[in-house]
Amino acid sequence: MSTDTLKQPAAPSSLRLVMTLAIAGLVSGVAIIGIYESTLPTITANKARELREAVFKVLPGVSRMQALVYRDGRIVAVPEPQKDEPVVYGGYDEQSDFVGYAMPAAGPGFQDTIALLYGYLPGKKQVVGMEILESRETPGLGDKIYKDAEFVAEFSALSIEPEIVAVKKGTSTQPNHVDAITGATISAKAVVRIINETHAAWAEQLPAPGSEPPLTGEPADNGTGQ
Amino acid sequence: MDNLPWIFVSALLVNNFVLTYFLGLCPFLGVSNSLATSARLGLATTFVMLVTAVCAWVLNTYVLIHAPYLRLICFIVVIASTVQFIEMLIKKLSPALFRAMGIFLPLITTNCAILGLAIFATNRGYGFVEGIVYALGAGIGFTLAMVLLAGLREESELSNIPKLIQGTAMNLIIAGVLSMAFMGFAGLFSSS
Amino acid sequence: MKQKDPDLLLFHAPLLRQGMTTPKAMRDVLIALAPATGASLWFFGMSAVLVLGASIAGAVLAEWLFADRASRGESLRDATGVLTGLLLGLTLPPGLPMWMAFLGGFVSIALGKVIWGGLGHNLFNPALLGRAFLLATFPIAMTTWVSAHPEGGFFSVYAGNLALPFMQAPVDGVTAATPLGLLKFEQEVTPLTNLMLGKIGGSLGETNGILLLLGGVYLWLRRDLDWRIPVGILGTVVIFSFFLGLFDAERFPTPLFSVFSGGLLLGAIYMATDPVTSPVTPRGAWIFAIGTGVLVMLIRVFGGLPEGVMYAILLMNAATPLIDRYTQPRVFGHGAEKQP
Amino acid sequence: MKKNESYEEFVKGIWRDNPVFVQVLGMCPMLAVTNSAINAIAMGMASMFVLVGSSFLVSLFRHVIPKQVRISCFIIIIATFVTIADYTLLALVPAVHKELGAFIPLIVANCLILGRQEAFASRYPTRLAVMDALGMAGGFMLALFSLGAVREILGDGALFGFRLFGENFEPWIVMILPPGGFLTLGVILLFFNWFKYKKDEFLADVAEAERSGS
Amino acid sequence: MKVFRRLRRNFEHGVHPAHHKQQTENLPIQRVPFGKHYIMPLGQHIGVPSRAVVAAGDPVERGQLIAEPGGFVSTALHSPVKGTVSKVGDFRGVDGRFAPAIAIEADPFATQEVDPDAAPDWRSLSLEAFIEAVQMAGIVGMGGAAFPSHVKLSVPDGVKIRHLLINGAECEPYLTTDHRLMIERPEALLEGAEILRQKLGAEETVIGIEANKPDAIETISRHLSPDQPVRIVTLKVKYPQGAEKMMIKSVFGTEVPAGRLPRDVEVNVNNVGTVVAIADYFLRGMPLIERVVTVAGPGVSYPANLIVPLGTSVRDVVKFCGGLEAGTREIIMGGPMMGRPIASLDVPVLKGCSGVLVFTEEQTVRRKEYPCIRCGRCLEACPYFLNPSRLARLSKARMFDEMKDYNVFDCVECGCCTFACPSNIPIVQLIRTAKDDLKNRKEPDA
Repeated sequence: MSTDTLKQPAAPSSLRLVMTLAIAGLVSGVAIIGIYESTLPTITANKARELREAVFKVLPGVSRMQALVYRDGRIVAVPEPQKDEPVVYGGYDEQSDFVGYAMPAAGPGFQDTIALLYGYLPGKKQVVGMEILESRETPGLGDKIYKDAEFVAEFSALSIEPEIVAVKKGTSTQPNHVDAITGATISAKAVVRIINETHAAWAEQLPAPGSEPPLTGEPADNGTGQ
Repeated sequence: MDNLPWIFVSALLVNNFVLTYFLGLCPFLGVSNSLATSARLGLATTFVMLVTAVCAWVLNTYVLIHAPYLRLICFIVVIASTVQFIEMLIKKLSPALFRAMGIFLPLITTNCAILGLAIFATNRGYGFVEGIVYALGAGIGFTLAMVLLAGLREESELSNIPKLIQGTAMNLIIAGVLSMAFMGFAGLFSSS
Repeated sequence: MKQKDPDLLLFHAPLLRQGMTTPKAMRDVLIALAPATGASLWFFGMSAVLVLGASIAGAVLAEWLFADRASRGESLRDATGVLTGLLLGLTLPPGLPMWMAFLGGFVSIALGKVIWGGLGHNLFNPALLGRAFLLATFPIAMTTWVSAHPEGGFFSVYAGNLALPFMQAPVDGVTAATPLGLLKFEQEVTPLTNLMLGKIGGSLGETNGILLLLGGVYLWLRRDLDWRIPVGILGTVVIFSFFLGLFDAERFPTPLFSVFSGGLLLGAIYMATDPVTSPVTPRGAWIFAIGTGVLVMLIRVFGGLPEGVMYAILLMNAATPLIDRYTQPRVFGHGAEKQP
Repeated sequence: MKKNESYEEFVKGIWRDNPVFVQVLGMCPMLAVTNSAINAIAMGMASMFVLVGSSFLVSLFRHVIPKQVRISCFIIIIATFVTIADYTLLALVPAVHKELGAFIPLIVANCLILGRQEAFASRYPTRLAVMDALGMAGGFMLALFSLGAVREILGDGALFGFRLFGENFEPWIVMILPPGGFLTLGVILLFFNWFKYKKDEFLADVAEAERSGS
Repeated sequence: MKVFRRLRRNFEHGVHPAHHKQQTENLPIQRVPFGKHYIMPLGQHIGVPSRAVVAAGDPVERGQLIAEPGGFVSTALHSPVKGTVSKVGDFRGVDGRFAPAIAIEADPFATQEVDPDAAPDWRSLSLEAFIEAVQMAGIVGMGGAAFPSHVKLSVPDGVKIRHLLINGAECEPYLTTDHRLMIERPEALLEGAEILRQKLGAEETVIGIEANKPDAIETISRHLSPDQPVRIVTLKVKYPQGAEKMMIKSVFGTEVPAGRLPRDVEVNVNNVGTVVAIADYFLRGMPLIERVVTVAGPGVSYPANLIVPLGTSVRDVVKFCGGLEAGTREIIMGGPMMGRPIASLDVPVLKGCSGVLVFTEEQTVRRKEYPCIRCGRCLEACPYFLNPSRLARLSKARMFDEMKDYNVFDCVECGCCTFACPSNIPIVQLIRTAKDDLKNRKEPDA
């Protein structure tokens, strides 16, 4: 008798439990895939547009771009770089002539990782533009690395060989000197260091000036955006 | 590109999960009134974080690369089942450890610090070793914050804190002050 | 003839006390700080008066505002509010807007003392808490240093001091970096004599190391401070710097530079020793001091900030309950079985 | 009567049982993203969407879902809604999504949402569950907004990006840093306590007056 | 080497209160004239109260047994005077509570001499009989604690006592009874010491005396005979040098483990007054019916060291010393550090009462209490290395159970912490409250 009463609040069969979960999972999966598929084009387009805008910003005079990766000992253009593969962007002008590289770079800053993009002209060995993509530097101080127009402008014609040096504000004398930001020296130096390191890392891999891969010319890359 | 010591120190001090990301606040507000409990919870969390980091890496590398949209659900399911599995494992292997740590394991399932770890590690694109170092830093940092806060809270019980501010309000302010003190670590090992 | 028995009190033994009282100890600290305060007036003139006055006023106002009606007078008389305000003021840059100094004083007491239940209950040093708040809140104003000896003598005032409440400080013409900032960001070493005498940029109270040491000796003679803490902190810093110097004498500060630069002396002698927020046990005091010293050097040398004394002390304040708990002295007769 | 009931459920979440100020739930996502009013509102909307949606579904299927697997089901439902919210935000307002970043997926771990499913939605009819969810989410949003507004006004001198005090205002940067989150919420809770205390005092006075009057 | 030994002659921590002994340290002991009324409380010692063996109306001789031990940790009482028992009942005691006592009306015409035949020959007694004799003589520790001496002497089998330590530290300020006894009755002291040493089988007798009593050290050294293994150890002037365990630490450098007794480190400690009482009983047949009391303090007109029959009221004692000065505020029985305040002048002098101190405004001014700023002075004062600051804070928060983790029961309430506290926090009282609460709570469970 006691066993009977114990069984009374009968647990639903495990089949039912599994079925419930399976159905829930299925429905949820369908819903998620649905939303993913329907938003994917917009999201991809957004990302591509952002990237293009950034590239064009750091490489003045550029209106087309393509992704370049280092494979089998040389730089090649790829339509779709693989995940985790280091990539740079080649910038080309209206005539599809090569102008320079837009180099993504990242490294530790004052607070957290700083991610940025800088434009590099291999012919002149010059940095011609810099755009911070991601940073959590202190508001009001460290964030001057992208809010302070003067500082950003320092990178518009900056010699990178020998490597860039951040100096105290107002004391820059050489073409490779950057005026640091008063009060945010660490963040400013971090930007300089990140660029230097990235430059050193790619220096060997980039082809000699003049032998850059030509624009493979896909119409989507013509830069004016959607 | 990131170096391992910096990843560790950053997760441990500069970007402490509790004090700058506000993750794992529920256990802080709920359990940290006793030092021993906090320390054990912290250690259990560190352990789960390590396991999670490994799982997240496996998932990211082999599964989610094909189906990124399943990321959240996968992480949740994996964390929940990992915790369950660890619970059973510990119960079987070391009943003493289970008694010390066991009751906290279910709590950890709903601890956003774990999920946060998996998501941050993914967003930062950490590899296997980086992920483990990151988890270690985050876990120890979580433990450190919990233990410091528990010590402060225990001590503040002897203070005659005005009635209006006792409880959560005071705990938050203590956390705020500690968070302010941790700002001193900003930039640690990132330069030079 | 029979004389009436006196009404006898029943106060419990012990009826004898030594002479020191808590308010006296607080007053001693004020006395010890007097020379350094005087030096700040000498170096920065009227601006020092304004900044110190504002921070003390803020502290005292908060103390008065939040005190019970009954203990209102008392809390003002025991001088702790003034002390907190003065200590905070000494850590501020001379050109800081007065309203910021006032706010700092107010926050020191409100957030650092009142909400914990008043004197003796706070777990963080109120003055440093106020400073940490100011530094996090107004990072630019708090790191804008002016050089000593303003052009116009004692009565000239830095333009920054007079900024309107809640408004930015006008940019001052003459700025000067602190020796630590110079070292960290420009690799410039300040001569040691300038450091010791205070001919440097820096906060109001940290410029003249010798006078700060003098006050510390006074406090030590009065038995008002736990000598272990300053000795431990300074010792750790010296040893740390010495070993760093072995690696790279060019890059790292010398021991004496470390000791006399920044707020180390002010912090080690007057802030870390705040009995309320430092461990009460002797072994705990050593751990606290060494921890503070290590953190100071860690932040100064490897961190992003030029100066870390304030953060180091606050962090060790946070660890104080734990330190205290695990360094209880061995009670007499416990664990003595090993003895023959 | 019926109408009152759902009204009741709606209102209680906003003030009397406010999830943040009174029940102290859902701290993790809220403190991190409330450094500006707009972020706070976005986070509040996302949470509201998730909470209302999952409450509706949970309440709808409350008789179907077996007790043993209910938590798992809740989590699956919530995670689905969170993923939907995540992708929608990313597609529609990428700028806001960038600010909120990793904290949108973390809505899953918000104890408020799972808590409401367990405590309310799985026991009450759909209409009440939705009203309750709306109320709770409204309260959550209110809390987020007040935090975000205070932090933005002091920390940036602006509200929704509009500068309030002119160009010379010195922002209180700590307010938009993590410590500011802790401190602001602490102070708001302090005011809440103070309000409650005053109210209790007032009610006690009234009761006293009535007793002495009669 | 010498320096090293000097260092060892000390316990750590403790405090240095002004000793205020100059008032009475040079005044010879005099005898208080007999009064009319005597009250002998049955619970004058630590332990079970004695059991009265007389009833109202019974005539008693001076030195006659009037109460027998109520148990093992209990002693006999003897009549301090010849007279008549007037009442056996409840009287107000030192602590203000009513407690059973025997009231005796003195015979105004008696000579009040003691019959010397009653003394047993200590040499012929077995150890058990000797211990029982001590118990029947009513001898207790006379330094203040009033712990029955025979219990201390009862050493379990297998425990060897090697050192007999005689406590002449008298570290409490104002008190000079032991000091005067050492100067005036060095023979009795050495006789009593020899009796105890032989009975205990100890190898040597050590007399510990604080350095501020050079005359006592000198006097005793003069009376030493070469065949007696006695050495005098000069101790640093420090409170609480006279606490048993502190003195053992000072003299032998050994710590008595917590919760254990001096015998566990092969030492037996007795107060100077107790040793003299032993000599008085076994050599002169006088049980413990009177003791030396220091009457001092700013509120007493003529401070003195007095032989006072037990049961004499404080009123009579004070009257003999010229009465109370106008500003009298408080009277302490015992020393100023550990003594107890009395509520009424009618309280009798007991076996454990080493002093009657009359204090005025200056000592009793209500000191404003400040919050604890954790300056750590109490930690540096506590001879037991406790953390009084924390104990007081815990006690204020009524977290008594947590106090056990901080060894609250090791506290001997010496008062060093309270003396040292710049914030005037009544630490000892707070600790005592907690101890009482914990003890009372335990009992119903057990």
